[in-house]
Amino acid sequence: MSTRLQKGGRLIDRSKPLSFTFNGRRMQGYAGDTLASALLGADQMMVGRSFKYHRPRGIIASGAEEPNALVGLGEGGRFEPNQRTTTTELFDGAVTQSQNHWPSLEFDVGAINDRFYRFLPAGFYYKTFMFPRFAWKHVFEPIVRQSAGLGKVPTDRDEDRYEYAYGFADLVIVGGGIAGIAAALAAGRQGRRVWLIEQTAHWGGRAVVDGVQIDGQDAADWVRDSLQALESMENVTLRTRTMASGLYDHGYLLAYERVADHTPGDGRPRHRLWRLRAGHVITATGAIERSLSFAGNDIPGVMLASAVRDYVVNWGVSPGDRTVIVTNNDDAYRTALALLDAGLVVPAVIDARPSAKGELPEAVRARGVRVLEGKGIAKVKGGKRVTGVSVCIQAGEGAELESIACDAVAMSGGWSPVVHLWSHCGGKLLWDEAQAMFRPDPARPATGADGAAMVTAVGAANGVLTAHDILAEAHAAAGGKGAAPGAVSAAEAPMMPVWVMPQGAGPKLRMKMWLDPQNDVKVSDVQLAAREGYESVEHTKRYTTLGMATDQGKMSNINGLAVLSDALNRPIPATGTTTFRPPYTPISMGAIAGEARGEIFQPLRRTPMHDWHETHGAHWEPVGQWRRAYTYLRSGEGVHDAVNREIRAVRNSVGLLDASTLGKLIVKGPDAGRFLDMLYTNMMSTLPVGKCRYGLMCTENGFLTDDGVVVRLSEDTWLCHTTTGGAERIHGWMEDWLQCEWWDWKVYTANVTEEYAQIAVAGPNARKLLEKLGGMDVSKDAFPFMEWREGTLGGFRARIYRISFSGELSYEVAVPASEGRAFWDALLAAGEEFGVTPYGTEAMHIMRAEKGFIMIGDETDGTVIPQDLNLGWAISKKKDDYLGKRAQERSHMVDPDRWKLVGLETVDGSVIPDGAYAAAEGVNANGQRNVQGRVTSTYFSPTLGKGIAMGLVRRGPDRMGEVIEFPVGGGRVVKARIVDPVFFDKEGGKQNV
Amino acid sequence: MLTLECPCCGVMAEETELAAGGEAHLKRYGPGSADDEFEGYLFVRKNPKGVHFERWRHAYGCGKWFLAARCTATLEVFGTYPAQSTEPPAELQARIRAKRPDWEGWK
Amino acid sequence: MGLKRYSVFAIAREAMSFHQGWERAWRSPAPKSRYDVVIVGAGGHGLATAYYLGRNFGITNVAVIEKGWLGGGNTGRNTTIIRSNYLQDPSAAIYEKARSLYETMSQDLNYNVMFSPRGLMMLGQTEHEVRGYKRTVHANRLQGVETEWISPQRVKELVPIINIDGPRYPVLGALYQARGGTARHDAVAWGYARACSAMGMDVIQQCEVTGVRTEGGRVKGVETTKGAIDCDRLALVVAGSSSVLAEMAGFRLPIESLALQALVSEPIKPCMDVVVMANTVHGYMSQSDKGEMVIGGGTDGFNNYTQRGSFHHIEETVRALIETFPMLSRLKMLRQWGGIVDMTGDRSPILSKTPVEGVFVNCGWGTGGFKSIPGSGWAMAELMARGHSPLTEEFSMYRFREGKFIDESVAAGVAH
Amino acid sequence: MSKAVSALGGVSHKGFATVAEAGLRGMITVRGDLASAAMKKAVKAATGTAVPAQRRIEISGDRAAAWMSPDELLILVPYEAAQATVAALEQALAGSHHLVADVSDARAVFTIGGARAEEVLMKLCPVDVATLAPGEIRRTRAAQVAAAFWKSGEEEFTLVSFRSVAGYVMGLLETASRAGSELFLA
Ligand SMILES: Cc1cc2nc3c(=O)[nH]c(=O)nc-3n(C[C@H](O)[C@H](O)[C@H](O)COP(=O)(O)OP(=O)(O)OC[C@H]3O[C@@H](n4cnc5c(N)ncnc54)[C@H](O)[C@@H]3O)c2cc1C
Ligand SMILES: NC(=O)c1ccc[n+]([C@@H]2O[C@H](COP(=O)([O-])OP(=O)(O)OC[C@H]3O[C@@H](n4cnc5c(N)ncnc54)[C@H](O)[C@@H]3O)[C@@H](O)[C@H]2O)c1
Ligand SMILES: Cc1cc2nc3c(=O)[nH]c(=O)nc-3n(C[C@H](O)[C@H](O)[C@H](O)COP(=O)(O)O)c2cc1C
Ligand SMILES: [Zn+2]
Repeated sequence: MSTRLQKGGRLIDRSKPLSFTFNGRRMQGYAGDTLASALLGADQMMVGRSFKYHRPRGIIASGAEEPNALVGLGEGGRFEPNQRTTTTELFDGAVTQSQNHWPSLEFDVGAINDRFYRFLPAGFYYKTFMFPRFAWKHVFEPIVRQSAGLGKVPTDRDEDRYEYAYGFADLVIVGGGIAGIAAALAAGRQGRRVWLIEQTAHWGGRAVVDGVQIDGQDAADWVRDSLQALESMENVTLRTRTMASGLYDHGYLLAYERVADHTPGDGRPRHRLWRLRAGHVITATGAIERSLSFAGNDIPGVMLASAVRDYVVNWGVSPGDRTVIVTNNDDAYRTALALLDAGLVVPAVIDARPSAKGELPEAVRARGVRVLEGKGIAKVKGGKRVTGVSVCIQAGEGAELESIACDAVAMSGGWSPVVHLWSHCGGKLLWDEAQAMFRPDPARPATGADGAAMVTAVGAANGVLTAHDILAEAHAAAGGKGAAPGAVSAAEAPMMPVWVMPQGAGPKLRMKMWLDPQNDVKVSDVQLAAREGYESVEHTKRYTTLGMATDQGKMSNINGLAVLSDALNRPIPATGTTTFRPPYTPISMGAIAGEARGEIFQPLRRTPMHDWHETHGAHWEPVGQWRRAYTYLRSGEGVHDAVNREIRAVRNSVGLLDASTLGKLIVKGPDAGRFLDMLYTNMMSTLPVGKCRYGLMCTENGFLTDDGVVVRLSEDTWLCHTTTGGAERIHGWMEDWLQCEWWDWKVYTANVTEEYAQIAVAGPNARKLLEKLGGMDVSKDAFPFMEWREGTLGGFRARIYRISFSGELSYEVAVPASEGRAFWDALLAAGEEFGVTPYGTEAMHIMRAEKGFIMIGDETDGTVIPQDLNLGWAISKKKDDYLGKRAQERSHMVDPDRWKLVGLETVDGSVIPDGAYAAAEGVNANGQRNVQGRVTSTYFSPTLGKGIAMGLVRRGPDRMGEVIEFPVGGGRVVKARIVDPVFFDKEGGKQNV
Repeated sequence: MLTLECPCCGVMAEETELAAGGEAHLKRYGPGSADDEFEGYLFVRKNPKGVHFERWRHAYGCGKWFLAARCTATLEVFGTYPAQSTEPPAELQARIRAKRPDWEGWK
Repeated sequence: MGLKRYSVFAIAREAMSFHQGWERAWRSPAPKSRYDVVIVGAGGHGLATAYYLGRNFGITNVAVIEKGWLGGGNTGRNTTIIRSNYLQDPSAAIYEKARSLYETMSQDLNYNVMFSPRGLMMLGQTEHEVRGYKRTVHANRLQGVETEWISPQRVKELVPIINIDGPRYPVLGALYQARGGTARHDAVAWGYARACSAMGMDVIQQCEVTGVRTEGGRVKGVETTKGAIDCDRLALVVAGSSSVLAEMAGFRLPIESLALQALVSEPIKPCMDVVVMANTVHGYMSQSDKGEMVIGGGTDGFNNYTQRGSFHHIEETVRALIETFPMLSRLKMLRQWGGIVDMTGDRSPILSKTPVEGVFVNCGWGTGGFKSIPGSGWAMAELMARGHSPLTEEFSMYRFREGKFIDESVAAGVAH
Repeated sequence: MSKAVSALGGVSHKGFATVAEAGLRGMITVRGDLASAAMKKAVKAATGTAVPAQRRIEISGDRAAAWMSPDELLILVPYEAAQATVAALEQALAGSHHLVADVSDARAVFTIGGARAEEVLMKLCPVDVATLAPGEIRRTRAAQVAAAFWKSGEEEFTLVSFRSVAGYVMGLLETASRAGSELFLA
C-alpha cells in the first residue's frame, strides 16, 4: 500500500493539515501536497479508468507528463473535468471525483471492453460498424462516444474571472531548475530585462531532489540563496505557478499563471494569461523520464522511478512498501537509495544492461540490494494493484526466471528533453544515439522577426544531464561573465536503449505493453499500424491515437516512435517525431478569453440617447457594435403593433429617430471635389455650397457598398454621411486611396461621427415642432428641400439637413453629442402637443420601402451594382472614371439578363416571406429549379394596409404588370405582380411641403 | 503574432494594432484597360512562398498605411517603408538579396 | 488487385492470430516513368479525383503524388464540418452532390469514414443574419437541398448547453440542416487511398513535384524529387500550395494563401450532438467521437505558408464560444494548429482547365473544402475525362475576368 | 453650457488603482503641415506650446498639443474654450491646406491614478508601459477599442477613447484595477 511516511517531505508542512474528498470519501493531506501526493498518502493509488478498455489507472508520474491521474475537481460553477492531480496543489475542502467509469471506479461496466481487447485493436472502428448504413449514427457512434470522452461535462456558468497581461523582456527564461536559475543569475547580473518563470510552486527542479551539491552547498540551499540574489535585482521578474504554454512567432511567449487555483474563490482572477514579448527565449525546461514497455506496465503501482523519488523526498509519501526498480540507466538507482533512506524495502533492481557497475549501482549493492543485470520484467502481476513481477532475460522472449513479490514498480527508460517550446515555431531536433533521445539541433533553431535564432535550449532540456555541465552551459548561454557555478553529482555509466522488454517478446505480451495508458495504445497497435502501411509517424499517431491524449505523449511518445522504426526497420531519426503544438499542457478556455465576458464581452457602442431608449421600452437591434432601437414597446404592446403605431404617428403627425449612428466624414482640401468624384458614382464637385446630394459608393469590383447624403459645407469642405456600418469602413477606404494611390492630392479627412447626436424629426408636424423650439427659420421658402442650415435651435448649436428617408416633411438635426440627450428631451417636451413619437429602425425601414428607397444590406448584398437598382440617375455620365466604373464594364455586368429592382405586390395582398425566390420554368443542368428573381425587402405596410415588397427580377423593369410565382414551402406559392417600387406618394408632395 | 515597425510614427506595433492590406505596389487599371489587365490588378495577386511586399495600416495607432517586406515562409521581416513608394528602397532590396541570394527580385 | 474486405468477421478472424495477418491498406510503389493521369496532391480532393476517374471512367493508369504523407494537408487538419446549405446555385449543386456521396462513402469504400449526419445549425443572431438565412432556406428548397429555419426553443432542445438569451446576441433562430454533420477526416483520405491503390493506381508519398514540363502549350509531365514522370493529363490539387504549382506550370491563379487555425479541448463525455456555427461572433464548434470539442478559428489577414496562425484569432473564437456556450469556460484547450488555405477573390473554389492544355486545377476551397471532397472528385474526374462537367461549369478560373462571381459571403459570414 | 454632459457623468472606482471618467475636455483635431510656420504660430496661440515632435505631447497648464500622426495633432483645451480655439486655429491656418475639427464631444477621457496605475494599463494595452518616455503619448488599443494615453502626473495616466464606448472602457478599467489582482507584489 502507499502511505504517508512518518518523517520527511521537503515541500509539505505537517503542521497544516488539509482535508479533501475523493469520490465522497474524506481524506487528509498537508499544505504543500499536490492532489496526487495527498491521494497516495491516503493509499488511493487507483484514481481512474482508461479511455478505451476502461482499465484501472493509477498515478504514474509526479508532474506535467502524468497520463492517468485525472479527476473532476470542484463543484457547480467551479467544477472542472480532467484536472491533472500531479500538477494541482491541494487546498482545504477540495472535492474530487475519479472519471470515465460507471457505476463506480471499483466496478465499471465499461471494463468489459477489456475482456474483448483482442477484438478492439487500433483502428478497429475503421473496419466495421458499416452495416446497416444508418447504424453508425444511431447505434454504434453513440456507444463509442459514451465509452470515450473521459471527464464529466461542466454545467454551470463559470464563477471565476480571468485576465490578460502584457510583459516585455530582453530575455525570458523558462524553467526554474538549476539551469534556469543559473541562466537568470548570469543575465540578471548584466542588467538585462529578464523574466524567469516556473510552472510549479517551487524552484529548483530535479537537482534538489537528487541531492546534488552546488558550489559546496546542497542544491536546495544554493537555490534558496540564488533566488534571494535574483529577487534583489529589479531588472529581474520571477514567477512561479506560471507555465510557458506556447512560443509563437516574433518572440511572442504565452505564459499561463495559475493565480488562484490553490485559493479558489478568494476573488482574485483564477488564471492570468501573460503575453510576453521576448527579445530572446531560453528554454531550461528539463527532461521527462520515459516509461519502459513491458507487459502490465499500466497496472496501478507501476510508476516512473523519478516520480517515486519525488513522492518520497518532496512529500514524504511512499508509493509502496516493497518497490522493485527496473531500469536501463544509472539515474534510477537514486530512487533505490531514496527508498532505502526512507526505510522502505527494495527487493531488487532489475537492470536491462548486461552489466551495471557504476558508482550508483555499487552504492545500492552496498546497501544489500540485489541488482539483476541483463534482466527485464516479463510481466507485472496484479489487477487493480501490483502484486509482483516476473523476471526474465532482457535478451530473451519472456520466460519467467523468478517471481518477485512487490506492491510497486519504479521504472526508468531514460530521459526525453522537454523540447516543446523549442519546436513550436519550427526549431528542429537531432537524434542523440548515446542517450537515445531527441534534443534541440542548435544549427536549426526557430527564427524570429530578424531571421536570427529566437530560442536557446539549456540543461536537461538540451540533453545535458549532469548538473555540472548544465550549470556551465546555462551560464554561458545567458552570456554569463566569470566562472559558472560548479556542481558535484555521482558519475553515471551510459544508459542502454530499451524499447520493448523483453527484447523478443511475442504478440501476446506486446498486446499488454502500454505506450499510451490514457488512450490505451499498446506496442501491438503501433506494430499493426506499421503492418497496414500507416508508415508515417503522423499516420501512426492518427491511426492509433498515440500521443493524442491530454498528456500529449510526454512520457512515452518516443517509445512509440522507436517501436514504429523497429517495425519498419528504419533508423529512429528517419521516423522523426510528430509535430509539437501549443499548449505545453492544456490551459483553461477561461484564460484564453481573458476579461472579455458579460458586460465587457465586446464593446457596446451607445448613442447619447441610449439610456432614454433603454428606459422607454427599446427593443434592441444590434447594428455592428451599436445598439439601435428596433421599436419602442409600450406596456402590453407587441413588436408588430408598436412598429405600426410608430409609422402612423410619423405619417400623421411627427416622429423622432435617433440617427446618431450614421457615419459623418469631413473631406476637405483643394482636391476634395476631385477626390469625391472618384469615390462616388455621381458628381460631387459640382454640388453647390449649402446643398445636399444623395450619393453612391462602389468597390473597385463595381458593387454598391455604401450610400448617404453628401453635404457641401464650404468651398473646399464636404461632409459625407455613410451608413451606420460604413463610418469606419468608408473613412478607412478614403484614407487608403489618399495615402496609397493619390498621395499627391491635397485632401484631408476626419471622422466626426461621434461628435454629433443626430435626430430625424419627420412628419407633417415636423416644421411646427422645430418652429416651436425657435431660433432658426425652417420655413419652406427659407429652407428648401435638400439644403442645410446652421444656427441655434431652442438654444442648441445645431446644423439641420432638410432630407427625408421616410418621404415625409423631415429635418435631420445634428447637435454636439454632449448635448444630445438634452436636445432629445427638449424635442419630446415641445412635441408633446403633437403627440411626438420616437420611432425605431423597423418603422424607418418600412417607410423607406413604401417610398421605394433602397437600403444597403437589403437591396444590396455585395453582388449588386447600382445599375441593377435602376440608380443610373446617380451615376454621372460625364466622368471618365470613378471607383468601380471599370468593373461595371465587364461582360457579366452589362448582361441585359441581370436581375433588376422592381416593386412586388402580392395578388392577394399578403406579405411575401423574407428572402423568397421567384421560380422560373424547368431545371438547370444540375437538376436545380430555375429561378428568375428574389425578394429583397418585404413588409406589411400599415399606410397602405397591404403587403409590399421590393425585389430583383430578371429584366424586371421591362416586365411591369407581369405576375410571377414565389414557392414558399409546404407547396404554397405566393403570386406577386411586378410594379413600380415607389408605393407611396409618387409625386413626393408630402416631403416637399 | 507579428511585430512591425511603423515608419510613420516609429512604434514597434504588434499585429493586433495593425491591419493587413494585401500586395503592395499594385498598379491601378481603370476604364479603358484590357479585361486581363483589370483582372490582374484586382484578383491575380502575388502569392510567393518567400519574399513578399505587402501593405499594412497602423490602424490602432497613427492610422497611416505603410509597406513591409516579409518572408511568407519564415515570417522574417526585412524592413518597412512609406506607402508613398513606387518600389522598395534600394538598400532594402540589397539587404534582402544578401539574405536570400536566389531571390528573383520584387517585380 | 484483390483486397481483403473489412468487416467484423475479418476482425474476429485476425484476432485469433493477434492481428498479424492484416495486409497493407495501400501499396507504397516507386513511380513509373509514365501515367495517363498524374494528380499532384494526395489530399481528399486529389485522391477523390483519382478514385472517380477509375470508378466512373475506367481510367486507372493514374499516379497521385504527395510531397509529404497522404492526407497530411488541410484534409488532415480540418474541423470536419459537412453541410450543403449554400446560397448560390453552383455551390449548392456541388456541395449537395458531395454530401449525398458522404451518405454512402463508408460502404462504397469499405472503410468506415464515420459520416455522422448529426445535424448542423447556423445561429441567427441579428435581424440581418436572420434574413440572410431565411433567404438561404428558400434558395435551398428550389435547389433540392433540405434545410429549414428553426426557432430559438428548437435550438435549445437540440443543443442543451447553448445560451440562447444573449444578452449581447440573443439567438433568434437558426438555419438547420438535419443531414449535415461531420466525418472522420483522416479516414476519408485513407479510405480513398486504399480504394485507389486497389484499382492499381499509385499513391506516391514523400515525393515532391518540383516542376511542370510543357511543350508547345501542352503538358508533358512533371519533375519530382523521385525523378521525372510523363503524363497526358495533369491535375494540380494542392490547396495552400496552388500558387506555387501554378507558377511551375507558368500561369498565375487568383489565389492567396492564408493560415487558418483550429483547436480542440480536452475530451469530455458527449454533450453536443449537433454542429453549431455562430457567425455573428465568429465561432463554430462540434464534438468529436473521442469527446474533444472541435473548434474552428479565423484566418490571418496576411499571406502565410507556416501552418501557424496568430493567437489573437484563437482568443476571439474562444471568447465568442464562451458567450454562446458558458460551460466551455471550464474546459481546457488541449492543442491548437493551423493549415494553409487557398483563398480566391470570391471565396469560392476553382475547378477548371488552365492556359496549359492538359493541365487542370482544383483549388480555392479555402476554409470549406472538406465537405466537398467526394463531389469535387466526382466533378473533377468528369471534367478531366470528358472535358466538361455541369458541376464545374461555373467554377472556371476565368470567371473573375467576366465578373461572374459565386459569392457565398452574402448569406453566411463564413464558409467552413 | 450646463446642457453638455460627459458620457458617464464622471463615475469613478477605487481598486488597487483609482480609475475615473475625467469629464468633458475640449479637443480639436488639426491636420496640416506640422513643420510650417503657420502651424507653429497656430499651436502656440492655441495652447502656448510648441508643435509636439513625433509621439509627444506638449502640456502647458490646462492646455496641450499631442502628436497623432505625421500630419495630425490633437489640441486639448478646457471644454468651454473649444469653439473659440477652433475659430482661432481656422484663422491662423487660413490660406494653407489644413483641416480643423472640433471633436470635444466625440471623446471620453479617463484618469488612472495610484502607484500601480501602470499595472492597469499593462492588462489592457499591448504596450511596454515601463519604457513609455515622459511626455510621450501612445496610440494603441485598450482590449478591443482604440485608445491613447500618456503619463499626466507623478502617479497618473490619462487615457482617451471614443465617447460611444466609454461604458466599455470604464468596465475594463474597473475590472483591471480590482483589489487583489495586482500584477506584482509590493
Ligand atoms: C483549420 C482548418 C479547418 C477547416 N475546417 C473545415 C471544415 O470544418 N469543413 C470543411 O468543409 N472544410 C474545412 N477546411 C478546409 C478543408 O480542410 C480544405 O478545403 C480541404 O481539406 C482541401 O483538401 P485538398 O485535398 O484540396 O487539400 P490538402 O488536403 O491540403 O491536400 C493538398 C496536398 O497537396 C500536397 N502538395 C502540396 N504541394 C505539393 C507538391 N509540390 N508536390 C506534391 N504534393 C504537394 C500537400 O502536401 C497536401 O497533402 C478547414 C481547413 C483548415 C486548415
Ligand atoms: N542523471 C540523469 O539521468 C538525469 C536526467 C534528467 C535530469 N537530471 C538532473 O535534473 C536536473 C536538470 O536540471 P534542469 O534545470 O535542466 O531541469 P529541471 O528538470 O531540474 O528543471 C526544469 C524546470 O522547468 C520547469 N518547466 C518545465 N516546463 C516548463 C514550462 N513550459 N513552463 C514553466 N516551467 C517549466 C519544470 O517545472 C522544472 O522545475 C539536473 O540536476 C540533472 O542532473 C539527471
Ligand atoms: C477533428 C480533429 C480532432 C482532433 N482531436 C485531437 C485530439 O483529440 N488530440 C490531439 O492531440 N490532437 C487532436 N487533433 C489535432 C491533431 O493532433 C493535429 O494537431 C492536427 O491534425 C494538425 O496536424 P499537426 O499538428 O501535426 O500539424 C485533432 C484534429 C482534428 C482535425
Ligand atoms: Zn504608426
